[in-house]
Parts: sequence; structure tokens; C-alpha cells
Amino acid sequence: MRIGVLTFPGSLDDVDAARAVRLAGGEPVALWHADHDLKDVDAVILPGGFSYGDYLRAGAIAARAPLMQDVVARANDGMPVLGICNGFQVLCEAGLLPGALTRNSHLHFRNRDQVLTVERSDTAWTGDYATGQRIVIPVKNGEGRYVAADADLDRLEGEGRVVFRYTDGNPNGSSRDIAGVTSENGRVVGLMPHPEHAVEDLTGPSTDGLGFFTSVLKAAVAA
Amino acid sequence: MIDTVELAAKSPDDEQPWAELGLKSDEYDRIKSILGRRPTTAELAMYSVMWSEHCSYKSSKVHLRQFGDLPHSDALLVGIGENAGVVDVGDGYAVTFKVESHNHPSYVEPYQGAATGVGGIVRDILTMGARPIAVMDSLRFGRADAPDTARVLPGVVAGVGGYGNCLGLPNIGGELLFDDCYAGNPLVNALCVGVMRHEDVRLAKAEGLGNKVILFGARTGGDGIGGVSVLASETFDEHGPAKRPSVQVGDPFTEKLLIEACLEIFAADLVTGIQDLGGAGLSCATSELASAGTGGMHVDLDTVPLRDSTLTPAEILMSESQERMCAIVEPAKVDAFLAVCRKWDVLATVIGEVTDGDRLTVDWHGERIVDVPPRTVAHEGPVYERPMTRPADLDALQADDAARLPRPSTGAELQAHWLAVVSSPDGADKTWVTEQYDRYVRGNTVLAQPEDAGVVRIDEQSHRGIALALDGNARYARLDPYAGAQLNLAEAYRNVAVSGAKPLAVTNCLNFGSPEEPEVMWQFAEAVRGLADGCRELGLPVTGGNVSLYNQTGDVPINPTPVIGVLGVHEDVRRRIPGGWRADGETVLLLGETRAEFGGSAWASVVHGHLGGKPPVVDLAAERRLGELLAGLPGLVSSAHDLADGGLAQTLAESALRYGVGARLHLDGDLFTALFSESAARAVVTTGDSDAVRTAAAAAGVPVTELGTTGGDTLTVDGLLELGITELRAAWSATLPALFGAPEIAVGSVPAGTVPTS
Amino acid sequence: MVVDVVLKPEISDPQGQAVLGALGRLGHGSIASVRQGKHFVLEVDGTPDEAELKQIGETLLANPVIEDVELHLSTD
Amino acid sequence: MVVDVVLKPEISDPQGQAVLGALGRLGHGSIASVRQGKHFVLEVDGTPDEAELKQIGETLLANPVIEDVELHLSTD
Ligand SMILES: Nc1ncnc2c1ncn2[C@@H]1O[C@H](COP(=O)(O)OP(=O)(O)O)[C@@H](O)[C@H]1O
Ligand SMILES: [Mg+2]
Repeated sequence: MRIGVLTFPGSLDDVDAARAVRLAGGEPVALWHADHDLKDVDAVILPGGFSYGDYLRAGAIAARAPLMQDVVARANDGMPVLGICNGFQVLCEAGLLPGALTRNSHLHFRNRDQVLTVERSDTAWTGDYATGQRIVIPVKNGEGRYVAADADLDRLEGEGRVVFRYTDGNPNGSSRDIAGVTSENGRVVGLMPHPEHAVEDLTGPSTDGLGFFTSVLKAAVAA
Repeated sequence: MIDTVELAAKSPDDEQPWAELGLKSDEYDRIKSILGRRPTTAELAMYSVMWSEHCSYKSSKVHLRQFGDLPHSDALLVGIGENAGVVDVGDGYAVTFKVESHNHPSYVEPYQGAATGVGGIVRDILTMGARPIAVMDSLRFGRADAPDTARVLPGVVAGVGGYGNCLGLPNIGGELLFDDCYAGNPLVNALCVGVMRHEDVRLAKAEGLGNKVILFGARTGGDGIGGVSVLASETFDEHGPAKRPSVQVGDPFTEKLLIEACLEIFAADLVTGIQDLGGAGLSCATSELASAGTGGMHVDLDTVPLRDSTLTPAEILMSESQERMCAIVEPAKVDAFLAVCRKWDVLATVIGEVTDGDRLTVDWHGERIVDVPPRTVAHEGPVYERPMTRPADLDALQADDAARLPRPSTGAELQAHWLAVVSSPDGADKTWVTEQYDRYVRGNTVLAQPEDAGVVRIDEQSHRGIALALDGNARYARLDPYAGAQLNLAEAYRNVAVSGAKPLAVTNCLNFGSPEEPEVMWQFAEAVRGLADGCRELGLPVTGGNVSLYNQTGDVPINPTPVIGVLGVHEDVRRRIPGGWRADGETVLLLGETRAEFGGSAWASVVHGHLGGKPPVVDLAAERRLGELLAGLPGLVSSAHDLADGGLAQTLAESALRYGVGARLHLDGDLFTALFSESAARAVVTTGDSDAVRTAAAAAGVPVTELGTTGGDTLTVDGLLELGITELRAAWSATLPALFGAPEIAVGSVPAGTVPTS
Repeated sequence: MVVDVVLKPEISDPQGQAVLGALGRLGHGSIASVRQGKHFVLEVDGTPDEAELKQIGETLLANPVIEDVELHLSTD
Repeated sequence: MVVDVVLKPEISDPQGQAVLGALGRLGHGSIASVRQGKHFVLEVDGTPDEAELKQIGETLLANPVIEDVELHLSTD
């Protein structure tokens, strides 16, 4: 199973995402923002970091990179795409996911181990979790406050598109404790916390993040 | 009208602003005698920045030689003198690390000063051929409740985080301490560590006739001009002329691209020499490269890409615009070099070449404006043996023994003092600061704050890794700079050792007042001597460091603040020892000997506002025994935490609070001494097999005291006091958020242009 | 061209609120509200194409999901 | 009152540079330069005291070491 990890100028957690794919038993494939080449991957991860320094708005410039056109096209055909942190911001800016991520309410970058509740276990990236399961993975961002107009939030909730909620404390002031959302078809998922930093006991607060990368191996087969 | 070499030769008597540029009259005379004429304006600019204290180490050089004279160490691959020293950590891996100050710029513009401090030290590490893998920061501010601390601290922390986070470097530890003496002069010391294979070490020299000089990275602008000579060597004096030096603005995104481009360039073997541009910008890079090489160098200044077309040639040579590097490249490899830069959107320009002969020449608009022997600029600057005197107040200070201060006697008083120490700004939870730093990125962080040392895995297959700690107690150094430097060395050594690592090498950042004050110079000389002697005794090389002088407000210097970094190696990071208690029912053991030592202690400072007496006794042989014992303990102990500021009281609190596991303890002898003494060479460990630990300790010659057993939700000292973990945590964790946590304090701490926050 | 980008009124603005809080603390009680946005100054070569500038302002410089945009074309 | 805070011209503006780069890649080659700053909208109760507003703009909203401030008082 080939899982692409897209590197933009300023991507940082691409090595971590690739490691997580490897530990889950997949084959990470490095993708370069400026190419129009998805290298026959079965799914794509947009990793965390500061693409283009997060200048202008986090994710705004990366969302307009050449390879993103290919990602958007394939995603619309059902290819699984995961956006982590900066990758989530890119997906929102690219219009693949609803809403936007803005400056944290306390105005600081914040890195902590965060409890999340999995609200949906039927997306391409969450099949190995149970609905209602609590997981602990790191969160680290300065612009992670998820916002959208109230009506849009109501609609998202109604459609069951909230995949993760912050639990035991909201680290950035996100509306309705939303930590991650999905596309209508459940194939594209974005979240601010970092599952790729919770895949080894030695280096993470838990191994709760591994489930993202094992889930997609099955989902991509099923597709 | 450009001042050319030709013109300078014809107009020997033209007035030049050497004094404004910080040169002394004899220094100016020396430049004239080196050149056999007056310098051109551009040459004067180069000499003045390169001969500033910051670049030339003119006051400190004679003392720092002691580090170079330390006995040979097999671990040392590259010693002092290059951008950073390089150490062999086994399996063919080499590690380079260094700590550097950015104190004065951080006072003027906290966010950018701190950010560019991180940027600068990262480039030093990159220059050695290494991939930077982690950063640390050691910070000092005035009193925590002083208004100016509220102005400076949030910006500094946001700047350290903003830059390091955006580069993708985990922050694995540091220090945050407060003292009145830093009120007008905060300290921002940043450390970076990088890793490479032995064969990948790169040096800063220009070799090979005809090789090209390539400037790459950001464009050159008018920022930071004169920063070196003005910013770094002048005092901030309210009554002096207002200096509004231009500040450098950092662009971590460009630096990230520079890192990736450089690593690709190194991997393809495209450079013969490389140097970063830091203080003194192009003046420094070109003269150092040329000076270290065998030939000369010629630069055509018109080719330098500018951000501001009105810059004069002298300004271009002095500009400290950030995120720039300079490489020496064989002509046949230039195209490949430029192609890598294009891939990473890094601007790269050939600006000159290596020449035969031994001159550094620079042309501007077709005219020669610089023609100098590069060694005289870079390496043969003035050297001073400044006068020194032992501070007049030192005897009285040492005689004012902290042992005579009123002590707590009842359980209630002990408890109150305990809480006061751990909830003081120095003792309190640093989470409010450290959670602004990414500690996870790159996925190799094994231990980070609040552990004693940061531990990073460097090989995912073999699990080899490194440990690092930074320590700089300035109270001890004020009371006795020789012993203080050794105590800081000992603490950093101990912090690395408690993680289970074998200490290997030392870096340091020496923050002192004005070298022109004989009493400060004495403090400096004593600290260097103490550090050198300490390293000799511990068998550790000093691989590099940094000196920051003129840290004073008016004529009041800061307490001498030698910040010492120790690097250790872990053969297998899976065997690292964390600092906190995790399980119930383990035996708590104190390793080492406790004496009644309160001089410079946190207790005296927090409870009595007192600084006096002598610092704790230095016993490096005992430190070494403790370190060797700890290195053999993984597997036997489940936690280890060193004792330092705040003594056992602080260590017990931190160990319990880490995972919320308490303990029942009984302390023999004088309880006050047991809790608050700061005797060195001690650590607390927990174990399920205390007999085995005792046997190992006996063999190592380390005294062991059984303190009690972990478990429960209180820290209980039999018959005397009982501190609830909840109550303790509330006191410990409330301090910094109460002082700095309100969002409105952050207003203005992050400037307009450069706000990477995600 | 000058482009000012501000958060839509229904999106909360913690930066503006922090400034307001700081002003209150400093005794500037007469300030009733603060909103913080972004300010761009673009220089255009040749004659600016208004439609193009509008598109730049509305689609790149601002995120229409959360932000409003004001364009000020000036020719000098 | 509107306050625009921009970096002094001699200070580098990495954000503006990044936006300029993006515009170039998106085919907006006619944009010659971009500078990015902050934009504050303050509402004042009663009649604004100009000196006070100026002080606010210049000391709290901007760092005069690296930033310039433009005040636009509007009374509506
Ligand atoms: N400015 C800082 N940056 C990063 N880590 C910090 C900073 N200040 C404190 N820390 C971390 O907080 C922990 C506690 O600090 P401290 O009590 O000073 O440690 P120690 O007594 O071991 O020197 C350490 O892990 C240290 O690395
Ligand atoms: Mg320690």
C-alpha cells in the first residue's frame, strides 16, 4: 500500500508522517509540491509544519501549489487524504474541507498532550477506532482555532462530519471543541492534533495515533 | 563619491569616524600601519566590526586559551575555533553543538532578538555540515513581577518558539530564571545541536585557486547594520545618547529552505568550504574564509543581491541581514550548486573567487574599495590583558553567611517555606513557557522539559542517542565565580548523567558585565579558570561557546552568569531514565552527601531575599562517582532526578508532580538542612530493588540514604508535614500563568511582519 | 493598492480583544472596541487591471470563509 | 479610528515576500512588491482625544524600533 506524504517548502512533520506509515506497515512515498506527479499512491497525507512560513494565512499559499490540483481531483474521486495540522489548514484553504483555522484564542503557540474523543469510526482514517473512544495525542499549533459560521457548524454537526473533539480541555478555543472534520464521503479527514507523534512509546505520549495509519491501509484496499 | 584604495593612499590625513565605530585610537593606528595608509571607508567598517569585542574576543581571548590547553580528548573531532566543535558519539556519528547569546538585541526587540538568536546558532551548526536536530534556550529576566519583564519575557518566549518551531527543531530544554540584576539586561542564550557522519564535517575555509564564492539565502538589506559594534559592545544607559540600533528581522521559513538546500548540497559534495553570515555579515564571512584558507579572495560587491538599492558598499559589508550563507565552490560544480538552490527557492549568486596571493580585495562599481590581508581582519585583531581586581565587596558578601538566617522550625513553617520555594518564579512549573515550544517534531525526542536533560535519538535502528543540559546558576558565581562555574558544570554534568547518559563534552556561554571594569574582568577570569579546571578534572573537552560582555545597566553589571552545556551519549536511548515517579511502592533513595550549605541557595533568596556566604562545596570527584554510578543503573532504577536549586524540597516536589504520585518519607537529622541545603553531587532515585542499588552505590563509593516509599496523593514527611499533591500542584503551576498568562500581555510582543504562529 | 482584511463580525477576534484588554489596563477606557486585521500594500507595474486586483484581494489575500476585504486602489 | 502598522521600509518583510512569490507563481506578474502589516479598527466612546489615540497607536500597537504607524481618524 503506497501512502504519499506531500512536502511543501516549510513542511516539517513529513519525516514523522512517513515513519508512522512505515510503522503501520505501509510504504511511504515522498511527493513534491511542485510536481504534477502523484506517483500512483493509494492515499495522501498532508503533513504538519509551516508551509511557506505560514505567511499570509496558514496553509493559504500551499493550497495553491501545483500538486494540490491533482490531490483535489483524486480526492473528489474518493482517494483518502489526511491533513494533519498545517495539512488540515491546507485542506480548508483548498476547499476540500469546510471551515477555517485561525489564531488560538489565547494567542500563543501551544504544545501539549491532548485527549480527543473519536466521534466517527467510519472514515477512511478512523476505521480502527471505536466511536466514543478516547485517545491521547500531541497537539501543537498557534493557529488551530476551528471556526465557521454558526449555521455551517450546525450543518456539519447535523451531517455527522465532526470526527474528533477536544476532551478535558480545549487547547485553542475551537468552536464546539472541534479538533477534526471530514468530507461528505468520509474519505478526506483533517485534524489539528498530530497522530504521527503518537506512534512509539519511546517518543510519544502514547501509541494512540497509529490507528490512523493502519485504518487507511484497509480503507484504501476497500476502495 | 566612493572612497577607494587609490584615494585613501592619496589622502592620508582625511578625518575618519573611527571612534564612532567603536575603535580606540591605538587600534586605528594599528590599522593604518597594517595597510601602510589610512583605511578606506569600507575597510574601516570591516575592521571596526571585526575588531569589536563581539567578533574579536579581544578581552576574553587570553583567558579562553585555557580551554584549548585542556588534555587531548579522543572524542573531540573538531575543537574550538570553528563555528562549533564536533564530537564523536560512536558508530560513525558526529555531533556538533554550541550555545550563543543574543542578549542586547532581545532587550531592544524581544521577539526578533530572540528569534534571530535561534536562527544564528542554527546556522552555526548547519555550517559544520550537520543537520540541526534540536534547540535549547537559557533565559534570564529581571524580577518576575517587574513591568519590564512583562514587556520582554512574552516576546522572547514567542520569538524562541516562533523561530525554532517554524524550522522544525524540537526544543528539548533550557532554563528560565529571574533576578533583579537582569532588569535592564535580560539574557537570551540559545543552543543548537546537530548530527552528521564523521566524513561529512565541513570547515570554513576558502581553498583552491579559481574556486567561486557563492552568497546564498536572503537578500542583503539595511537591517542590523552596525549591530555588532554598536549593539553588542555598548551599555544601555538611560542617560547616554539614545541608540535606536536597527534590529534584524528573522525569516525562519527562508532558514528552513536554507537548511534543506545546504544538506542537499553537502550530500552531493558541492562545496569545499562554507561559512554562515552572522555578526559582521559579509565582512566576517569573507575575511574568515580567506584567512583560514591558503590563498586570497576577490569579491565584486555589485553582484550582491540587495533588498535596498541605496545601501553604500560599507553598509553592504556590515549588514547583518539574516538567513545568509557563503560557500566556496569549484567552478565545475557551480551549476549543480545553483540548481539545488533553485529547487529550494533559495537565491544564490556568485560574488567572487579564490585568488592566489594573500589579499582580500573588494570592488564596487569597478573600483577597488578593499585591499587587506584577511588575517589581520579576522584573526589578528587586538588582544587585551585587561586589569583585574577581586571585587571589593566580596569578602563582606562571603562573610554574610546564609547559615545565620532565621530558619523554619515547626512543621507549618517548613511547609510554608517549601511551598514558597517551589512556587517562586524560579522554582515554579515552566509549562507556560515550554508549551510554546514544539518538542515533538522530527519524532526523535525521548526526553524534553521538564526532565533534567533533553534526550534525542539519532539512529532509529541502533537507538543511539544524545543527552544535553544547560545550567547557569549566577548566585553561586556571584559569591565565587571559580566555584560557581564549576558548580554549573557539575550540575549540567549531573543532569546528563541522571538521564543515564555518559557525559562527553562541554559548551558554554559566558555572560558578564563590562570587561573594562577590573572587578568584572576578575570574575570572568575566575569563571574561565574554574570551568577549565573542572573540565580537566572531569576529563571533558570544551568544544566551543560564546562570550557576551557589557551586560550591565548603567555601571551595574549583571551577576556573572556562565551558562554551561554538557553533551552526553546514550548507546541505547530505550535505557534512558526519566525524572518523575510513576509507580507506587518504590523505594526512594538519596544518593550523595548532604552538608549544611545554604550560601546562594534558593531558600535564602526566596524566603529572605538574601545572597551571601559561600556557595556549596565543589567535589568533582564525587560528581564523577555519582555519574558513573548512574550510568550503570538503568534497569535498576525507574526514575532519577538531580538535586540543585531548592535542594531536596524542589526535587521531591518535581518528582511527585510529574505524574501525580506522592510518597511517604522520613528524613533523619536536621530537617531544614535535609530539605533546603544545596550540596552538590546528589540525586534522588526510585527503585524496586534497593539492595541492588545499595550494592552498586557502595562499590562506586556513593553514600545512600533511604528516604521512604512512593505512593499516595501526598508528600508526607513522617511526624512533621503533609503536602497534598493537588495543593502542591496548584501552588507550583499558578505562578507563571498569573504573571504572564493574560492574552493582553502578549499585545505588541509579536511584530507586524513576521508572525509564523501555526 | 492597499488591501485591508478583517475578520467577519461573527468570527471572534481574540487579538482585538487582547488589545482592548491591554488598553483598559493602561487606563484608555474610552476605547469601546478593537478589531485586528491585516494590511497589505501592493505596488503594481504599469496600469493596474482592476478585475485582477479584486480577484487577488478577494481570493488570495483574504479567506472568504472568515474574512472581509476592503480594496483601496490609488494611482500615484 | 483605523491604525495601520507596517514594518519600516528598511526592515525586511518575509510575509510580504512570500505573498509576492505566491502571486508570481499564480501568474500575477504585474505585482512588483507586497508589504504586509497590521490593521486595527478602534471604536471610541465619545469624542476621541487625538493625542491619546496617537499615543496608543505609537506605543501599544506598534514597536517603534521596527514599525511605523499610520493613524486615520474618522468621525462617523
Ligand atoms: N527557557 C526554557 N526553555 C526550555 N526548557 C526550559 C526552559 N526553562 C526551563 N526549562 C525546562 O524546565 C525544566 C526545569 O527547569 P529547572 O528547574 O531550571 O531545571 P534544572 O534544575 O534541572 O536546571 C528543565 O527540563 C528545563 O529544561
Ligand atoms: Mg536538574
